[in-house]
Amino acid sequence: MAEQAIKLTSDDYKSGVKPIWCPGCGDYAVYNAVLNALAELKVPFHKIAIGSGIGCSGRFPAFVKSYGFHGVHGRALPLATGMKMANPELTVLAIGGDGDGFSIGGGHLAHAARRNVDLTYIIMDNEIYGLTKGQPSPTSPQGMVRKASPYGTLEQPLNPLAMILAANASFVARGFSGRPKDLAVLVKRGMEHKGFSFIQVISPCVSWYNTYKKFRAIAKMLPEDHDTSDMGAAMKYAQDTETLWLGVFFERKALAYHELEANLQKQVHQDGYGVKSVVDRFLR
Amino acid sequence: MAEQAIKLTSDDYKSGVKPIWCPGCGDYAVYNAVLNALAELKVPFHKIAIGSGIGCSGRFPAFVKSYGFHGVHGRALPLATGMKMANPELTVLAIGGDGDGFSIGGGHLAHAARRNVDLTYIIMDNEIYGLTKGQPSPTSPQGMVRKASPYGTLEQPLNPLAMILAANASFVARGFSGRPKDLAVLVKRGMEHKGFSFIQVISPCVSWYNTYKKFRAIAKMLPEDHDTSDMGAAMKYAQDTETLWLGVFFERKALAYHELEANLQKQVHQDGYGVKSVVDRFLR
Amino acid sequence: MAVNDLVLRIGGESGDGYVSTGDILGRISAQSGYEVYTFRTFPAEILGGHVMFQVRIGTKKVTSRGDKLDILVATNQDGYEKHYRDLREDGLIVYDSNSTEIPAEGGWESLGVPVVDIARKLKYPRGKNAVLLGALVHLIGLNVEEAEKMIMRRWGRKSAEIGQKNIEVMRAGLDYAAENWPEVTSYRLLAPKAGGEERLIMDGNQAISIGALAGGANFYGGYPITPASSIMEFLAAELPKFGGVMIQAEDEIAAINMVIGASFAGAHAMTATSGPGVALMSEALGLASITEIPVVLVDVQRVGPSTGMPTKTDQSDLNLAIYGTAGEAPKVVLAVGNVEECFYVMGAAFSAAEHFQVPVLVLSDQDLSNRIQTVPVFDINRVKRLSRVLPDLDSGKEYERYALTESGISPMSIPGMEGGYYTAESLEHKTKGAPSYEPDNRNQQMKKRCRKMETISNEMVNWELFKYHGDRNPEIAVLGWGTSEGAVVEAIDRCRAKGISVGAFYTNLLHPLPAEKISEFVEGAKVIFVPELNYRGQYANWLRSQLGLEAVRYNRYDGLPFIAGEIEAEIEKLAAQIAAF
Amino acid sequence: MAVNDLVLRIGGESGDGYVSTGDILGRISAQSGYEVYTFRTFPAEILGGHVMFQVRIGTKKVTSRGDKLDILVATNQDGYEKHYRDLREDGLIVYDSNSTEIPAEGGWESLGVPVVDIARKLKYPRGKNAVLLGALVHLIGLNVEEAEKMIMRRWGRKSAEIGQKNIEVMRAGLDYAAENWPEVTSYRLLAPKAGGEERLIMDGNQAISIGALAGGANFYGGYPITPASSIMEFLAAELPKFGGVMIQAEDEIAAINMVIGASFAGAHAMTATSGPGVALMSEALGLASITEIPVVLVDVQRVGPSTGMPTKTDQSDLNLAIYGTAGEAPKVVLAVGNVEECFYVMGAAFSAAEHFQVPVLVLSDQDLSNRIQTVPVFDINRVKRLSRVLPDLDSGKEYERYALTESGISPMSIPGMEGGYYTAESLEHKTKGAPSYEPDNRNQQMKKRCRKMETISNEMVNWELFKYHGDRNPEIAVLGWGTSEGAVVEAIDRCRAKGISVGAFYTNLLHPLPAEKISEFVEGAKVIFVPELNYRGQYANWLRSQLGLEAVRYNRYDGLPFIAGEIEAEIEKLAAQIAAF
Ligand SMILES: Cc1ncc(C[n+]2csc(CCOP(=O)(O)OP(=O)(O)O)c2C)c(N)n1
Ligand SMILES: Cc1ncc(C[n+]2csc(CCOP(=O)(O)OP(=O)(O)O)c2C)c(N)n1
Ligand code: SF4
Ligand code: SF4
Ligand SMILES: [Mg+2]
Ligand SMILES: [Mg+2]
Repeated sequence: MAEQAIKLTSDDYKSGVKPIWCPGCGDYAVYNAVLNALAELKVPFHKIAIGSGIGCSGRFPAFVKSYGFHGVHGRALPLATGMKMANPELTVLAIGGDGDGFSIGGGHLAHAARRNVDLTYIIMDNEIYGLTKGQPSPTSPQGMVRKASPYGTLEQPLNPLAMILAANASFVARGFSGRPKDLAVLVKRGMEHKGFSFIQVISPCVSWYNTYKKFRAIAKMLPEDHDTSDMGAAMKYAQDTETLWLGVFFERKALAYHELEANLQKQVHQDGYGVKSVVDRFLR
Repeated sequence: MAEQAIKLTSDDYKSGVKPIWCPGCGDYAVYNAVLNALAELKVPFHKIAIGSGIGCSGRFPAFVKSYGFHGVHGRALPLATGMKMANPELTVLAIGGDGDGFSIGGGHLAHAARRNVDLTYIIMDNEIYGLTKGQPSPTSPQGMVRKASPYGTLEQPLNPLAMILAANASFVARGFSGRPKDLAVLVKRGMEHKGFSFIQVISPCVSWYNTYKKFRAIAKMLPEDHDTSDMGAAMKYAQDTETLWLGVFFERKALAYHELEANLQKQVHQDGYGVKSVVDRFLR
Repeated sequence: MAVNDLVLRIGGESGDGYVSTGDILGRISAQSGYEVYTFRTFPAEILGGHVMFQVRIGTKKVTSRGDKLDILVATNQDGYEKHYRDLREDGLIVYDSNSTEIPAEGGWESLGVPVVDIARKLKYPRGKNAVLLGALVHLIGLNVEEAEKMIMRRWGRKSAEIGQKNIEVMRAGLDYAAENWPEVTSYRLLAPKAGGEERLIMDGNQAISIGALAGGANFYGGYPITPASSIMEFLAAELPKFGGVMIQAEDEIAAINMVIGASFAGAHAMTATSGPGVALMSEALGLASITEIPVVLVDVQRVGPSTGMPTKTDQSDLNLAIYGTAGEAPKVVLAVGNVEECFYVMGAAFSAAEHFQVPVLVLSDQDLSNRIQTVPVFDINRVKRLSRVLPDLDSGKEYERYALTESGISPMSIPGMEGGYYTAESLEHKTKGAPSYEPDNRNQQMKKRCRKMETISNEMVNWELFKYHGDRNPEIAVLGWGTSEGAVVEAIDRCRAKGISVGAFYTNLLHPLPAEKISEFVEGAKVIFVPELNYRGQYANWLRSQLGLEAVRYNRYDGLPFIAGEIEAEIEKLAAQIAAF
Repeated sequence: MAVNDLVLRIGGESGDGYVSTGDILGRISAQSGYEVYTFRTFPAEILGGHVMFQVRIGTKKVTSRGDKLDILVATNQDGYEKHYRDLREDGLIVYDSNSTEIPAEGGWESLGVPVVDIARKLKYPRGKNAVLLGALVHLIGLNVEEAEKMIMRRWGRKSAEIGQKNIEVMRAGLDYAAENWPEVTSYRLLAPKAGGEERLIMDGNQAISIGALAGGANFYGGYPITPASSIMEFLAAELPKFGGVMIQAEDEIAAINMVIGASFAGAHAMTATSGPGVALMSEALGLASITEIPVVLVDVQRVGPSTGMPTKTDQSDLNLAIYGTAGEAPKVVLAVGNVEECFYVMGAAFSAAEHFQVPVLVLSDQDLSNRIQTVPVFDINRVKRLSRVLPDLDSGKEYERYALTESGISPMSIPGMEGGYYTAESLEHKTKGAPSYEPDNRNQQMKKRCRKMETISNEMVNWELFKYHGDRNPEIAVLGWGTSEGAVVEAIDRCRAKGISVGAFYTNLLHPLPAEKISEFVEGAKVIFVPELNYRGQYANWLRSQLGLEAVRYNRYDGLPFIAGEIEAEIEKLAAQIAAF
């Protein structure tokens, strides 16, 4: 089928299912950024596939006019990996929260990165478990008091950007729902990147942990002259706890998983090969 | 009971169950290093608890005169965390392979680090799945040809040290079974460290991926003047792919999880508090 | 004539706080000496959305949410539209006349309260809930002082001023109702028994948590999940006071493995989760079973499969609990059906886990988890507390962790005990713990582990885990488990009043099944009836597979708990069939 | 008199390569026109340790490992000690006389071959295996040219010189045997049928892999685990040639979620694992069920619970397969019992998954996974290949992914299809995929999904997934599944030869159970007999729970497959009881 000929606006990418997020939730900004990127990149509706886990953020796919999959908690990445590898023509997004992606799903992150699966993984990091009503998450600050941590958490928070950099992901960026325009640019860049792109979005939860103020005070775009091929510099910015640096931290070119796979398939291709060829090898 | 009064040698820490590893397997060196450390630190047998996952390396606990737990694949860390937190008097080790620890169990690593659980986690990294007969592991070099990857693996290997550094573990070291004496020193230092200590041991699998030669050629102790409090330097050495740096990469002081928990318990302690106190709160 | 049992429902927008009005109403009633039982739904939205809160108030014990509503409180138009069908024919609608219109047609009575106007007049527009509360206090005839005390406790905690303001507004609501609704006794509660027994007022998850503490719990590893999270949260606050530890793990797999590690190291260790979490814990449950490590796992069931309907109730994890491990892994499955037994059954759960060295699953459910009930004060001394059988390590013999005992229970050492070291081995193992692939050894160890199930059966049959309701030798024998109990008990009472011979046997012990007790009970029955909140009839199948029993099934799987009326209707049908036969 | 059925076992040290001697012997036999069936054990050690390799060779079809040994080949002392009890009373021991001593007492005959000496004399000390092979080729009377060809194929692949050397050494072994063991016909095989049918020689995992390809598999996501890994390894080599993809995932949870994602995107997707992996996949199976995504999962069963005995065989995951999800999740469970049907059943598995949009579990087992059998050449055209029901997206109506159809099968769009977008929703959902907590909607969707089970039942009953052995209206009705079939078939033959009325019904379709077929078969039987490799009698329980059938059970759970003789003995006991009755 032909691509859509008419020009589409980001509104056209709304599915008609109304987002159920609380008014003011940071996730709306991410939603708009994604709609915007899809419109600007003119991705046909039927070629978008979005996989997500469970959480407020995980409800995302249903709100976009696209093929979507609201899976189980923590498995957005393997789900999306399967989609992309089964049909490389799809534009694939994986979506989740900080609990979904860094806690229960934390084991998948480095593996998606080392495979360099061509998809964009957006984590809406609100430093809290939103959907289950406010338990601390792996990115919650030490000492956070909630019902599940009435005396304050004892654990240090994780630094997701540092970890994904250490996993040598081919595109690493951070955005902030408090800066929706910059965020929209980032999401588009992530989707344009061929290979695994990781975008951490600081997306405050107004109901359980409103961090707009805290982060507005320290958010800053990475310096114009930041060299996105410099892993050392990227790591330093990621580990800086005084400033919340925003933008593309790191980017490198590398063949994506499906490209490597396609090469392999070409390499082993044999004309006329079929099940019978395999069976015949076992004739006694 | 009193600590053992008589001096023990590392042989005394052998359980009597003979290791089932192939002759020449790197895991023997780790075994000896652990026996040695236990003897030097004079840990009483009954105060040692070792948790492991599944793999050749995972068979470890049964060979040591100690309380051991050969659990399921990938869960050595949560298992050992439970042990330490239930009884902080125990000297706790967690043991596993690269598949166990970086693949199926990869999600637990950063969390043990951020909790700073006081245990020593030794991963015998042979860059292969030994027990299941030679499938590539997350640390196998790209292009590795095995039955499960007849055309060579497409994935980049993970860099475990970089990742655990990014998780800000409080003790990070690397040893090599080809250098058993240095290894013994490292293991002892790891066990002396209060908090989470991570030791990656390059422990070649002579049956499926013999890397003694490859790594002997590039193994080097970290420079004497390496500052183990310098995260940036540690990260650089970890990311160096030309040289296999050995030694303690990074160390920092921080209260261990059980110490924080003990403080908390002290803080909330109330004399005479019991189940009745709780029940009474619900009297109508 | 005043009544001794009243079902009242408030329906409205979740953000408006009417749920807490219902909650307070329930607590005032409890405080005044009534028996209380609540029921609620949750909105699909994360914030806002429609909710309802139902409270049943009685002068005697109430065990279910009630059938039809006596009073519907509609705080907005939806509150009317969504619920009027549940109102009894001559019921009463109380509504916010500033926002809601009640069509004239209905047969019911109605009382409009200009909630917004009243609150505004008193310059406290946030006081809408209190206005309504006041009106209801008058309508059903609750004690006003108790209402004031409760308001101070709830709204006056942070600022006495706000508390006072709410009292004032509540009084205005009360006055308005008193003027417009002179004492209509059919919605008014009879006075509670004077000097009634002491009662606790709490929900299922609270009772489970306290039961765990009474059972000796000192380690909890968990991961948040609706509707189990509040157990974790409760224990997060309490365990440290008992010198215990609560860890919020990175996922359910980590949680259960921490629990196993902690138990190995000597702790009374537990976790709580719901279906998706139990599925993830399945592998480790097999580990606990073969290594014979005590573990308690509470499954607060919600509607599945998969994410399903997390805030709705169900009884569909029974199969998973009994069968859901690879290979054959001895374990115990218990169920709870009301707030009171949540407490005692947790004691039994820890005793079984510790004493028999098995994983114990306790099935609760969403409805029970947050249902508030008035219950008799717990008798802490009645809680079972069996402990691990420890080895005699001074006997001179080398310690055998997995010794082939007759009962199947092999004395278990604990790290820190000199001379007791062994390896807890996930591979098949010999008596001392070393791995073994020998067929004979395998047979011995497998038999030993499975022998425990007989031992358990024989011992637990004496643990007061069974209840009889109604006739002891009924024509219609109801076999049930868990959350259906309350509705069944009421249905049985009503049916017996009509002369039907019906009785029920409820067991907290589902696996191993108390075969003899059940067989004895159904002997002579003309029909066996098994109501369950699931599609397949899992308990009915379990009974058939274990005892060869055939039952008439009644299944509901829409996420709502049973009401007594539907069970009553089914029993009556059966009675008619028997009579016609 | 020469024989037409011979059971030969080689026992020795694993590192010594005697397993491959056995394997080659089997292949020479197959090549020569015999039917072959192998059986082996694995050492507990990672390298070295004791192993045995058994090969049964027949002129007619052989379906089990055989009862007693006709020939025991002891390559070291252990090889004698560990196995002589399994030798038939007048059997033959062939042994390495350089390393092994055979006590005089035994009733059996023996032939010592100085294996080491012979190999050394020919200056090829590594040729011990070939010496032994030569001796055996003579003893049982195999074709020497075929032996030479096979040696070249196996040992001569890398260097023709080594191949030649091995042939030379083999001939020396043969000559030695010929000198010391002139033709003793009782260990010699009759000539195979001349011009016998074409045969494949392969193991269960290979047949499963090829069956998957024939069924259209083009995506595999997996994680290594004994004894399933070789499926992944086979498909790693083959799938790319078919334009397909194999991903070794980071764990089983990732694997199954990749499979689900791939299937959603249009692939014929599968995974294979064993018990511990199935347990980990349980949550995602529920996801596939509620989102109605086709998935094929092969469970190569091994001994549990937990890590258990990974290299031993078992049938104890049936419960897990049927019941092991949270909530109630429609799915199909199939089983395979021999190498041939591994191929065809995989076609059925993909057809069922794709056509009914359900997860399909296929139960195989460790014994079958690496057992080499000669089987008739696969008829690729016989493989079932039903596809997904696609929606008509040009109908003008808005597409409803979860439409409430009568069959329960709702047409399913695939990403890339214009106008077909929807969200596969793990929450309960409405027909278009939007989440819903409405009781009525829940009832409809739940019924729709469960209706598929009836549709499946009705359709799959015609899929040739059932087999009858022996009498069609037997007094003793054997009901079995999976790996027990071969031994049962032989036992039935023997018992019928003794005049016992016995027959067996085997089904590949375990869930939904083919109720009518089974009821029909057992009607008139005096006793139902269910042999299983597990402790609980899981199939017997399943039959009881589904059909109310009572069966005599026979269970083995030591990790070894059945032998025909033990089944025969049980059937004879039953026959005697019937006669005495
Ligand atoms: C296996 C499993 N465990 C737990 C849950 C309960 N659960 C749902 S969402 C969630 C965490 C939500 O936090 P996050 O991922 O940060 O998303 P957010 O709601 O903050 O966007 C949890 C624990 C679940 N659905 N499944
Ligand atoms: C849940 C589960 N999946 C898979 C396996 C099979 N398995 C056993 S060990 C192993 C990997 C071994 O590799 P590694 O952890 O590197 O240990 P090594 O043997 O190399 O020391 C696997 C996949 C298992 N036992 N359990
Ligand atoms: S609870 Fe928090 S994360 Fe969830 S929708 Fe509301 S504001 Fe957003
Ligand atoms: S297979 Fe490899 S890792 Fe395992 S014991 Fe042998 S040499 Fe060591
Ligand atoms: Mg979050
Ligand atoms: Mg390894």
